[in-house]
Amino acid sequence: MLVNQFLVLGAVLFSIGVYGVLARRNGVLVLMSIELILNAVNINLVALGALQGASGAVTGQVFALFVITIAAAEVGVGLAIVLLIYRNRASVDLDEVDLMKG
Amino acid sequence: MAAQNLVFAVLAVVAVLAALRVVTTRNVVHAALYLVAVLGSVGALYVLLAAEFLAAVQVLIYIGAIVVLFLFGIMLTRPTLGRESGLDNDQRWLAGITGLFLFGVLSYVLVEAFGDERLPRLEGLDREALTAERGTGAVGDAIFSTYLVPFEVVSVLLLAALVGAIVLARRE
Amino acid sequence: MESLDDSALSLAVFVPLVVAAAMLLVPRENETAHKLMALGATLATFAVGMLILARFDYGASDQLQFRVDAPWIDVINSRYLLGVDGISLPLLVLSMFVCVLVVVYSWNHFPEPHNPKAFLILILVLETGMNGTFVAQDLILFFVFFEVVLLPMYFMIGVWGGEQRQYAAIKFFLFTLFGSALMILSFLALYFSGGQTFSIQELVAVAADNIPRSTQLIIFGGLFMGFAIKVPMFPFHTWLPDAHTQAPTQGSVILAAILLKLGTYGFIRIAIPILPEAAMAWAPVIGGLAVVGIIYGALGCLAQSDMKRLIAFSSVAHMGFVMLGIATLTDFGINAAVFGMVAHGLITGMLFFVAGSVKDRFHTLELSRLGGLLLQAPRMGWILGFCAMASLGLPGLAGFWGEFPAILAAYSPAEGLSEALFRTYMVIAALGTVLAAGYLLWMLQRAAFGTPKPEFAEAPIADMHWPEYVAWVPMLVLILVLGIFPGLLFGLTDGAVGNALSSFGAGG
Amino acid sequence: MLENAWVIPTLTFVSFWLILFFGKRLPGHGAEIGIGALGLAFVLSCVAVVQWVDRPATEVVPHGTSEEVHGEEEEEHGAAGGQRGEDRQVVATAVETGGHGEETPIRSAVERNVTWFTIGDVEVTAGTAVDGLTVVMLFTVTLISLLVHVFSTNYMHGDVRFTYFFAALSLFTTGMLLLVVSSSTLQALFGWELMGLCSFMLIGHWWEKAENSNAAMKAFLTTRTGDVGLLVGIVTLFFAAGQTFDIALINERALTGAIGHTALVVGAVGLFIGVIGKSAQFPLHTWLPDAMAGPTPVSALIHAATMVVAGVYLVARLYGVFWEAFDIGAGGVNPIAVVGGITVLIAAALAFVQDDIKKVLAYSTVSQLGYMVMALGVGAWTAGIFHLFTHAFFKGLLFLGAGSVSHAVHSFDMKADMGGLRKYMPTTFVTFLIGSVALAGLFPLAGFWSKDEILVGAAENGYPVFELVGIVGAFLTAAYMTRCVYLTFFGEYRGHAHPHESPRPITIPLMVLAVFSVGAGLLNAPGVEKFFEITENRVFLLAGVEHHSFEVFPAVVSTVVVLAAIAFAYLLFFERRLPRGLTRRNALARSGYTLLTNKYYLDHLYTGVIVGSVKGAIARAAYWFNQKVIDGVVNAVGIAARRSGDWTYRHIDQAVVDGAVNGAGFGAEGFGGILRTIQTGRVQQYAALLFGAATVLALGLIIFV
Repeated sequence: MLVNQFLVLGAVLFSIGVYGVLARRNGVLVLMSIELILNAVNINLVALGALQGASGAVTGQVFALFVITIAAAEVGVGLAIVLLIYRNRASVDLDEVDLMKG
Repeated sequence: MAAQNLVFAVLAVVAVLAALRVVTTRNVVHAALYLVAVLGSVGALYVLLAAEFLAAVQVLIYIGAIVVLFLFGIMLTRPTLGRESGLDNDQRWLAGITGLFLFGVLSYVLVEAFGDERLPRLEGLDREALTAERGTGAVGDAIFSTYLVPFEVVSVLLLAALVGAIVLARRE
Repeated sequence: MESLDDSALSLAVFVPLVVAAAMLLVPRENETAHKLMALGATLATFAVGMLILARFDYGASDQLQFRVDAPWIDVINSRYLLGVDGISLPLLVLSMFVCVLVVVYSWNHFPEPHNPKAFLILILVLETGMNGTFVAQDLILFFVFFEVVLLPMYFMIGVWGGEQRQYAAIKFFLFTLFGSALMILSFLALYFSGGQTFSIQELVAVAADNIPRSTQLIIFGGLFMGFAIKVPMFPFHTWLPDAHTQAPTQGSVILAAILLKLGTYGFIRIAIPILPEAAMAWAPVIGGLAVVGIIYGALGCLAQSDMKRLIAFSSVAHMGFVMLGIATLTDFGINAAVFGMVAHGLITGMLFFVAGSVKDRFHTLELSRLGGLLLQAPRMGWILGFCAMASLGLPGLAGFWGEFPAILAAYSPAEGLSEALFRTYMVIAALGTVLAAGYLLWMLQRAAFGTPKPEFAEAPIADMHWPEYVAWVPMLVLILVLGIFPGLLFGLTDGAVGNALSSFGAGG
Repeated sequence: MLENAWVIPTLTFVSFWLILFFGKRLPGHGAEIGIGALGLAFVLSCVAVVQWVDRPATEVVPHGTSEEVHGEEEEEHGAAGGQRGEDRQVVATAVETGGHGEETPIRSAVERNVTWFTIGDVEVTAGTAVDGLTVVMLFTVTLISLLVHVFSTNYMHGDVRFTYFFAALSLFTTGMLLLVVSSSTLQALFGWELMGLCSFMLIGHWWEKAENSNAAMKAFLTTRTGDVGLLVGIVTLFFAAGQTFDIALINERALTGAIGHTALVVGAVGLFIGVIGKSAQFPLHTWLPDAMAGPTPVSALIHAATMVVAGVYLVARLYGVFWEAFDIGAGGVNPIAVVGGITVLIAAALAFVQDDIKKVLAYSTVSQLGYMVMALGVGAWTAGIFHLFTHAFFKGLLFLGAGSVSHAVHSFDMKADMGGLRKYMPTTFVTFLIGSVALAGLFPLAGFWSKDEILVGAAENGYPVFELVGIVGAFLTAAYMTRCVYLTFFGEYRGHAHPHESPRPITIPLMVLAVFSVGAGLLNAPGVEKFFEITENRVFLLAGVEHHSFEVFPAVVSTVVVLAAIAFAYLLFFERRLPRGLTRRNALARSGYTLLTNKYYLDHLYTGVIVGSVKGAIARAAYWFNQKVIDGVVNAVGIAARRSGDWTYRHIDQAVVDGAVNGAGFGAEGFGGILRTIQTGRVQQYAALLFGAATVLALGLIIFV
């Protein structure tokens, strides 16, 4: 199997994730798209790890694990924030959240 | 050899289509379910790359915990059931263009860099050597030896995120 | 006593900072505690100064004494180098002396909004910055202290200033920052071309010969910008009148007495010894700007209606004389410059003190509304007269020894400088003294002589009270003593100046 | 006393501080400290004079022009102590000026220096150098100052700042004494400027009124303008004479040709500009008449006897420099003499048209100063100094007399408030008369001897033009003094106060000065030559300055001229005010009148043309010229400076320089505004920008790297 197969797949998922983050209005959907991006990264990690032979594979997997845990933490906090936005504005539409306007 | 490529192709197609649906569907719950599909196919890919522990964790944590969390999130923010209008904002086309442009650049770079490198063949090794070498045991050893400090840091991070989430979402 | 020797300078620099930190803990209400701590800090520093003065080996006033050499930032090979010699000692002692008097003066003279805690802390931080600049022998250390001085002065003008204090404070800050940005570039250029070191002593030894002349000129240009803005020299002076008119009295006194000297000190300590060829090339330009500064400052004074702004422009003129002294690159010139710095510090410091007291009593410094000060507050009137006389360079008072040797030096500058050009500078500078007499006496006539305007005729104007006496008498005595016995200071600075000019080998 | 002459200036300096701090509390409000100090100083000066007179004349100086004298001193071969003449052997040193070459042993100056400070390798010294000239000046200054102190105790009685006045007087005397004894030009500059300060304080004594402080400022600024030249002169001579301020050394080097000619000329011109400013010579004299705004004792002390002659003293002290620079020995014309001459004439003319008694005396002082400067200019060194010496007495007497008169009638205006005061104030009248006659230069009195010597000196040294100027000056002086005396003391009393003789503290100084005005002249009378002997010093011997003792013919000429002047002035008043002239029964006038009538037809054209024109057009023109042009120029410079100050401040400073600075500030703000539109606050747009930029960067990286 070509390593590029996995890397290109990762790139596709990554691009779709980016599209999702930029285009989606709903806070939760944006978080989901972030999950997509993180998965793309994981694929790359594991694939390149595998390419390096045994020790590389282990490193790849360990890092993928760390990414997953961080993703979990991130989703936890992200959703808490989205919940707060919802509670203050009764909607999760990100377009309205522009308090930081210059 | 061909079987692996075939399995990969199937999984890749499923993952890509599901991902596309996640970002384009009008129904938030559907998006979550499509996410499950993507995560499942990625987990399968890990198995293909001989990273079973990771596949297990992927399925267990990602699909089991994170997507469920999303569902809770969706439930709590009570969107209108069924199809929602206008989930995308006005800069959809700009996002699309950036996505494609990004994909173009990434793929060009990857093809340029890793042209035809092949993954090492695994069939030769027997099962025990494989698991001892890169299986769950090896990963476990690695975590608690060379990567002990990052492991502790990540645990602290999780704790902090936990406390943070609680504080944020607390109802006065 | 040996241990005391090498820690003396560090004490001199950091005692005010330590006490300032301690004052942070004391609550704002009990002001007397703050005043006592501030006074204690300045007096302690002054005591250290006196100790240094006592133990200073006057014979070897050209070598650096009380040397401190400790590792500081190793990666860029910048060391915690301190040392004091004939040139920096008088300025160091002057800075300590003025700070003590300023704290005494502000015993019950705190400007609006009334916050003695913050005000005194800022004064102490200022003192640390000033003392540090005068003793730093490492370019980076010098730069750090050079910038430390900026912040407290910005707040002093910005918070306690007059009506347009924001504009003046920001202008002061940006102007000096712009200068020091160019200065740090030159320091870096020196670092890289001068053999990877920031120590001034090593740079003096090594830099002169292995930096090609063209780069020397550019580096000197950067240093010139940094120091000229601080002096201030002619085209970069517009921040000074604004800063002075808006600053509170104490701020103006410190600004005039010490901060202006950082620029000229920088020229003498850093720019000239390290880059002699460039100094030689730049000297006519500096001389020209200095002389224009003298005339321009005088004309500026003639056009003023506000007393403080007039005094500010007069210090532009005075620093013109100091810079003319430096531009001649001769023994006379640099000695005159150092003496001029000390004398100007004392005299203009006094003028601002008096202006501050007049503002406290009359709440205005508009010369058209003032008048008859000699009738209402005779002692203060006479002190204003005394300082005006000292400021216009009357022989017998300190001001004269700042100007006369500079004119003397301008007659025959170092070899390589065109004598005709410097002699024209000399004549113009001599004319400057007449203009100085003109605007100062004109100010004195309008403020002190004549009868008080009806507006203040019956206002209860109190003559001087004790904080003013205690703050002013030492300065007046010093102005008189230095005027009659200039040898006190020339003896001290002469050796060090010879050393600084050794790279020229110029007689002059 | 010669060695520690520095005691005298310190004495008055200490008295200044004592009066300043303790004056108010003393019963006499500080006056007694001042008088005590000055009395002591006067006594010390007398001791110095006596010590100097019987100082053995040991130093031998070869008499001749500077070129061929090689400069280092001859060793003293045992000339007989004391007597100067008998054993002088004639050394045939050929001298172009035709002077008889001979080795004249003189008294050497007593110099005592201490190092003041060192810069580089130059050690600047300060100290005292006492020689004949110094001793004479010490004596004059302390005497006049003492008398003025006594005079002011009564004159200034009840003044609001009595103590301050005496403090300023002491400080002023310190300044003058410091100048007189100083051995270095830099130290002299100290005394010079200290006097400038005190004259500022004293002229502006009653500074409540604006015109007083204006006058004070004008005096200070004009002298200060002169001082620019002085500064340049001192600096030039410092470097030219091999980095030394020492006067004796500078003179020595100037005379032995060690200083380049151009440097010498620049130095001399610089110094002379300072002298013009200080001694109120032609272009810068406008401040002296205005300085009469100060109290009269001040005018007497400062603007008659001491400060204004400081300039003349400086020229005399540094005579070697001037002698070489302007080549005085060669006769013809030189700047000093020209300026002196012009000042003599225009000042004398101006004195005619003044109504204020002090203004008349002020212009007469300017004119007499012109005389002294002209004397020095024509090479008559001793005559100039002698005139300075005598002038101090009779001009001090005249000013104090004017003070006494004004004290009685409370005004200075001769025409309006005076006249016929001889009946009410006999002593003041007699002393004032003696003073004016001495000033005019009639036979037995001081003015005659000194003025005559100047005329002789001018004639002998090849300056005939200036001799004529001297004679015309004498004529005019006599004329306006007669007018002044006439208007003040003769005729009927026009004022409405009831004048009475001034009390004793005022009249005593008048009498003392009167005695000196009479006796001082005899000091250098033909047989005596004492003054010349005292003031003989190295400089003018080295330079080959010729001293010409008294000659009868010029003396007769000047006496006739002065008598004619008095007669004409008297005749003039008589003629115009016919009735009043007749009623005056006065012996002197009648005899002058009869003398004139029989020469009347011969001189009618002369009086009509010269006296008429001088009194009429030229005087008024001079006055107009003086007030409008010179004062105009001075004021114009002030206003121009003010206006150019305004213009430069408003346009260059605010608009251009500040504009650029503020411009930078506003520019930054504007650009900031543009950038603000990108901050929409919507997170996703930021993300879009982020990713877009990242990809563009990546692309760039790929293509170029």
